[in-house]
Amino acid sequence: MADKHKLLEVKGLTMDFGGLRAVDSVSLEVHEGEIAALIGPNGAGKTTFFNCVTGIYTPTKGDILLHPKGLATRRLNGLKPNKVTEMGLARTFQNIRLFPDMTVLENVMIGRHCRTKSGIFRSIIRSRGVREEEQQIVEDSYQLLVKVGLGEFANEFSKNLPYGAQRRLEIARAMATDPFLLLLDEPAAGMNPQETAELDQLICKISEEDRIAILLIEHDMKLVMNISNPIYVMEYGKKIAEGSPQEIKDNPKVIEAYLGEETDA
Amino acid sequence: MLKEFRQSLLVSIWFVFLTFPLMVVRVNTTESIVEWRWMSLVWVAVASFFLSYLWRYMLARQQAKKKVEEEGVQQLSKAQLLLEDMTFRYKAMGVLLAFSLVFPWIFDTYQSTIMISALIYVVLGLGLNISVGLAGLLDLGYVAFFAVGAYSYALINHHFDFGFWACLPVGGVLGCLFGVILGFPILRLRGDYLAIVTLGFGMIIKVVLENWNEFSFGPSGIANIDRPGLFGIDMNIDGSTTYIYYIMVAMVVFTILITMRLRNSRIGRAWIALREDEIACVAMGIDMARTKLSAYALGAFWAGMVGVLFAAKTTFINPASFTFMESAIILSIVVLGGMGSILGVILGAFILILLPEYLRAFSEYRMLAFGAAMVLMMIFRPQGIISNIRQKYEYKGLKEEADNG
Amino acid sequence: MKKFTVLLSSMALFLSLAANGFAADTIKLGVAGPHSGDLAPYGIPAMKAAQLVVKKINAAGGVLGKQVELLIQDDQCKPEIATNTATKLVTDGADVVLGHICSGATKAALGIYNDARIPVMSPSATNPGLTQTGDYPNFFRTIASDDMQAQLAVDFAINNLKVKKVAVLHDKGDYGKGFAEFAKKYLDESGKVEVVLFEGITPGAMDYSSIVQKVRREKAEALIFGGYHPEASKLVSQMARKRLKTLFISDDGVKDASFLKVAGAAADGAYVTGPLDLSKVPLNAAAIAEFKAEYGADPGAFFQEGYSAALALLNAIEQAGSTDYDAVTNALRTKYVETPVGNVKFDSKGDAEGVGFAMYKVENGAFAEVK
Amino acid sequence: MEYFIELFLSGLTRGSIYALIALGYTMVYGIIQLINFAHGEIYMIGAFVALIVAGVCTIYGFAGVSVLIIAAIAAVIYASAYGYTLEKIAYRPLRGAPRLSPLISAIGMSIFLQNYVLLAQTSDFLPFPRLIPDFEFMEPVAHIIGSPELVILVTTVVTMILLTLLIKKTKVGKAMRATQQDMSMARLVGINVDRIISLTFVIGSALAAIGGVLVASYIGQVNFYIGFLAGVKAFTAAVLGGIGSIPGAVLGGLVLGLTESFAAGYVSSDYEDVFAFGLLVLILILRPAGILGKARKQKV
Repeated sequence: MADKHKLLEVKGLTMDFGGLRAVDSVSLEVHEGEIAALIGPNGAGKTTFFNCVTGIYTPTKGDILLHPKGLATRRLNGLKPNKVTEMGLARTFQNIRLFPDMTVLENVMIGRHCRTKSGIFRSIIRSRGVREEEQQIVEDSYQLLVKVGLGEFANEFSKNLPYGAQRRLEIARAMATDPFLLLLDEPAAGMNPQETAELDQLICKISEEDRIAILLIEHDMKLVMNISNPIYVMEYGKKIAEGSPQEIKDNPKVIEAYLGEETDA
Repeated sequence: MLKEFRQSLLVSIWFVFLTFPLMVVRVNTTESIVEWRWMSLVWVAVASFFLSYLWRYMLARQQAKKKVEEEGVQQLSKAQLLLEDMTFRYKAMGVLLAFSLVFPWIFDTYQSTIMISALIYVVLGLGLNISVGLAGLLDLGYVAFFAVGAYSYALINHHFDFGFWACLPVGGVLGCLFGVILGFPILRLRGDYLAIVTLGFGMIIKVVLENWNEFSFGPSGIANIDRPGLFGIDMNIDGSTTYIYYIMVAMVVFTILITMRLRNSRIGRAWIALREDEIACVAMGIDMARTKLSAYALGAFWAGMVGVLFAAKTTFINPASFTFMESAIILSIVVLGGMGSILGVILGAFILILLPEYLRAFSEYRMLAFGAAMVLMMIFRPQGIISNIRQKYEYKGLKEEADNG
Repeated sequence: MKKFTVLLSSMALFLSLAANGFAADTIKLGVAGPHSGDLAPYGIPAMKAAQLVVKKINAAGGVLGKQVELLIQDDQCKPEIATNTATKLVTDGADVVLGHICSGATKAALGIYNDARIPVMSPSATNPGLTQTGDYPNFFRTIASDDMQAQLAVDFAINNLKVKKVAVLHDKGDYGKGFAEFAKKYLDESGKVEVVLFEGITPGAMDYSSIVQKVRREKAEALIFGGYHPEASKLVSQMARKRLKTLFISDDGVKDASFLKVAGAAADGAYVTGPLDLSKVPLNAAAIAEFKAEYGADPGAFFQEGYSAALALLNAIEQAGSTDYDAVTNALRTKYVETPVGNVKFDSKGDAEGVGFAMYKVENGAFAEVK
Repeated sequence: MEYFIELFLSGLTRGSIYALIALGYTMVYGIIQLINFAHGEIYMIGAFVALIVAGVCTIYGFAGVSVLIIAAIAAVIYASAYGYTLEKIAYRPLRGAPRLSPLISAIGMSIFLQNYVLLAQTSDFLPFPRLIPDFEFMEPVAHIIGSPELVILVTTVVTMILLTLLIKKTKVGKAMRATQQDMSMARLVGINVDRIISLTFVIGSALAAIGGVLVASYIGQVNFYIGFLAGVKAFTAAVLGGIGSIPGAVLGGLVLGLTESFAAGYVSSDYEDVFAFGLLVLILILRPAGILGKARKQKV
């Protein structure tokens, strides 16, 4: 594992909201080809961690370093979300954030925005180059839809999709930005076991076929244990454990954290 | 049945109470006369009684419709299906264009002037539609850019004697430039803050025009602005009106063409995505500041350009023409027509500008009706008269699907 | 392209011919002004005056043996609408036009009438530029221009009130600021008076106490205000509240019953300019009586001026013997006509000779002419 | 120095009226994140109702302070009723709609109410009876601060204390604060959220009506359009202070009033509105959440 290229390196990330420390010096690494997972009880600070990495929040302390293959290292702290995405880091949202009044296909086409370049004037003139680019966007987006199994819904409004399909659409939209690292925030939330199983396959397929590394937040332990390695565990803003699925399963701290939660639920 | 009746009765009593002092009593303190207008009370009682039935029925219908939509069934009305039909669309467009071309020959000059006003509002509506309808940036000071265009022509014409055609692009570019300058600091603001700041800008521009005599000639305005020229031909008022009419038709066609292309382009999609969800939009790699600025400035461009024509048409402008009410009228055109929908905005402009022109007797009730229509539209038909139809795309898979199925 | 212009001009020719053709049976008097909206009170009295005059003249056999027909158009005092109404009147074949009411709307519309060679007479547009620039040879008016009011106000302040320091305020509007600027100009030119303050106030602002304090600080002995009565009543009320004894001088826009009503006791002692007292003119009393008989109320603003304008226009057609533009304008400039604003004819610029302003003082809740 | 004090006091007077109206904006915004654009019209309706009631009372022989009290009570009742109805008709059916919808509905309502009053009454300015008497003891300083100003300042302070007590100490106030924090949570713990929202509108409208009556009897005139500018200014004040924050609205109102007063006094009243909006833009750029507002992190 050590010889794999390190893509994302987070060192001592801390995020304060007023007096509240939501994330407390968490460090984490994602390597090429990995499906890493970040788990933990509700309110552990996982989503805040994502938001810091993707530029929605500016972290209070710590470093977020991105090492794209063949390019210089970039520090992501304080960069705008769209810059982060341009660098090859895409995400989905825990509470689905699609563009409801756009069609399914258009949702994915938005993802292509930062990889294409027709400006206002060229769009008005609509030259051959622009038309070709436009058609290319459509084709690429459609291919992505087919990949996540939504090809037939291309011209539906995204708000009319069933829940599980909306989650998959979010993944397709994120993929459209050509990332090398995909951050999935609870992709299986609200899915039934069959949908979860399909998602399981989809994530593996993305990892293998597209050579995209994945970092996911998840509650569904079965899914996490099946596909991810390594796993990081957070509780109350702190990282309490990391390691292979087996190591995590046997970690007393993790058991305690989860048992505590399960009694609540 | 009885419950409904009781509810309506309560509403009726409530409105009688509510409107009593304002509708019934009119008091003249200097002559110590109180005028009691009891008849209006009866009207209020009867009207609110029946309207409350209608209100409840419409609300229930709205709820039912929402439910159907939530179940994922997409409903397209017959009119929409008709509009989707391309051959019908082309035919309709052809007929409309032909009609608009012969219009000044069928009707008199007065009708043409009215039509010019309506067309000016069409362009304004389409321009505002870019920022409000597509990008979701509520601009309550849109008329400021209209003023920029009108004054840029009036002043350039006055000082340097440049003609209409030279100033037309200048007005547009200046409008656009103002959009960028004003937009730059304020576009980071959240939606509702943006509304109040743009409202403030609208007022500031008017105040500046009123006060800065050396620059704008103050409230007395600028008179004797040249009408558009045509190779130096001397035209009388009829000829000139017809000429302006054709310029305006061309401008509307031009605006439609360009907004249509923009809407269905990479930029247009980014605007719509921004309106739908800002956070998801930036997370997908779209530069929010630039996208907002481009929508705001492009909207301003149209206002500036049509402002030039406005000045050329009226030949006289003063700051009094650029009040908040104008912004509100343009906004209601966009809202009533259907935010984001080009056809809707055009229809909205015609209804809102032509209807009061022909129903002069009711002109006092014009603004009252505007206000009520804005509220009712938002509640019962938020998508406007004609809702926005998304473009369908052709892709390779489509053909395969058809072959297989 | 050439074909197009030929088509265009022939069409225009056809239209104008058609218009003239229709116009043959009656004399058409266009009336334009605000008849709806918040400025309607300024436009409706002139419209009613025209109706009364036409009714009377038609009953007496009309003009040149033809009946007079009224074409009434609402311009809401907005320049952009005024151009529409002007076009409408031209298209409908108006021979002469009574209007418009507001100076801005009048300026916007005049070009259209000028192109169509139609004489226009306003009962109320007081902007000096309308006559003094010479841009509008077809324009006449039965009211004196703003610079005359300003001149009167300034002369009065200097000669009668003998003040040395004057503050000039205005409402940033077309009318008010125009008046204030003339007042400032004449004050500066006189060399006897110092203008200590020249500023615009915001109509509709919550209060004017800051500006009132400023007037006090500048030790102004008199305040000349250009604008309308709502702001004026607010100003005098607040001056009274602040125990400020500065004299208040204002314009015709303030000489309105509403000023007395709204400002109440605070209005006492205020000076305002207004049209000359017409109670001695016989036709004036008759016109007012006519109005009262018809509508059972007092006529509003610009009724006399409107009545006079309608009379003057129709009389000029009668005198000219046709509706020909040159003949009618010539008649207006050469032939005296008896009207409620006096026996008038118009000078070469279009201003009525013998129409002017007087200074009034508010005493015991009424306007009294200062001799 | 005296001039400074004069300007300060007139700024304070104006500012406290702004504050009274701004409270309505800020309370409504705090709960349903809506700019109640028609709030200025509620203020105007309050003033108009007071004018009508006071006029009728005077004609039927009442006099003095009793008229003021009757008129003020009527104004408060009617403004509250209008505020309540406004929310029911124009905003409640739009709960959960995209954010732009209720805002446009509010603008529509504002235009509607203005024209309703214009048509039902008149477009003219109407004289408002001078209901606030001139106090003897104020005479020596009347040129600096008159009785109406004193009454305005005192009423505002009292109203604000009462409002603070209502919000901090009563059960209803606690429910309001809970709803402001988290509407769905408040609903879960058994708070009738709809009722709380209605109540917010009623309280906000009542405050606006008090402002309306005070201003009208201070400057002595009323027409259908006075609500527009007052509303815009008060909203500006609310944003300045940090919308959603009650002390912020008060502070914003005072800051705005003082700015306008000093700008008019020391610079020029030509550009009064430019100063007001300039200040707003400046504050929003430097501190987007307003002077006292807390930067609310958007939940993602």
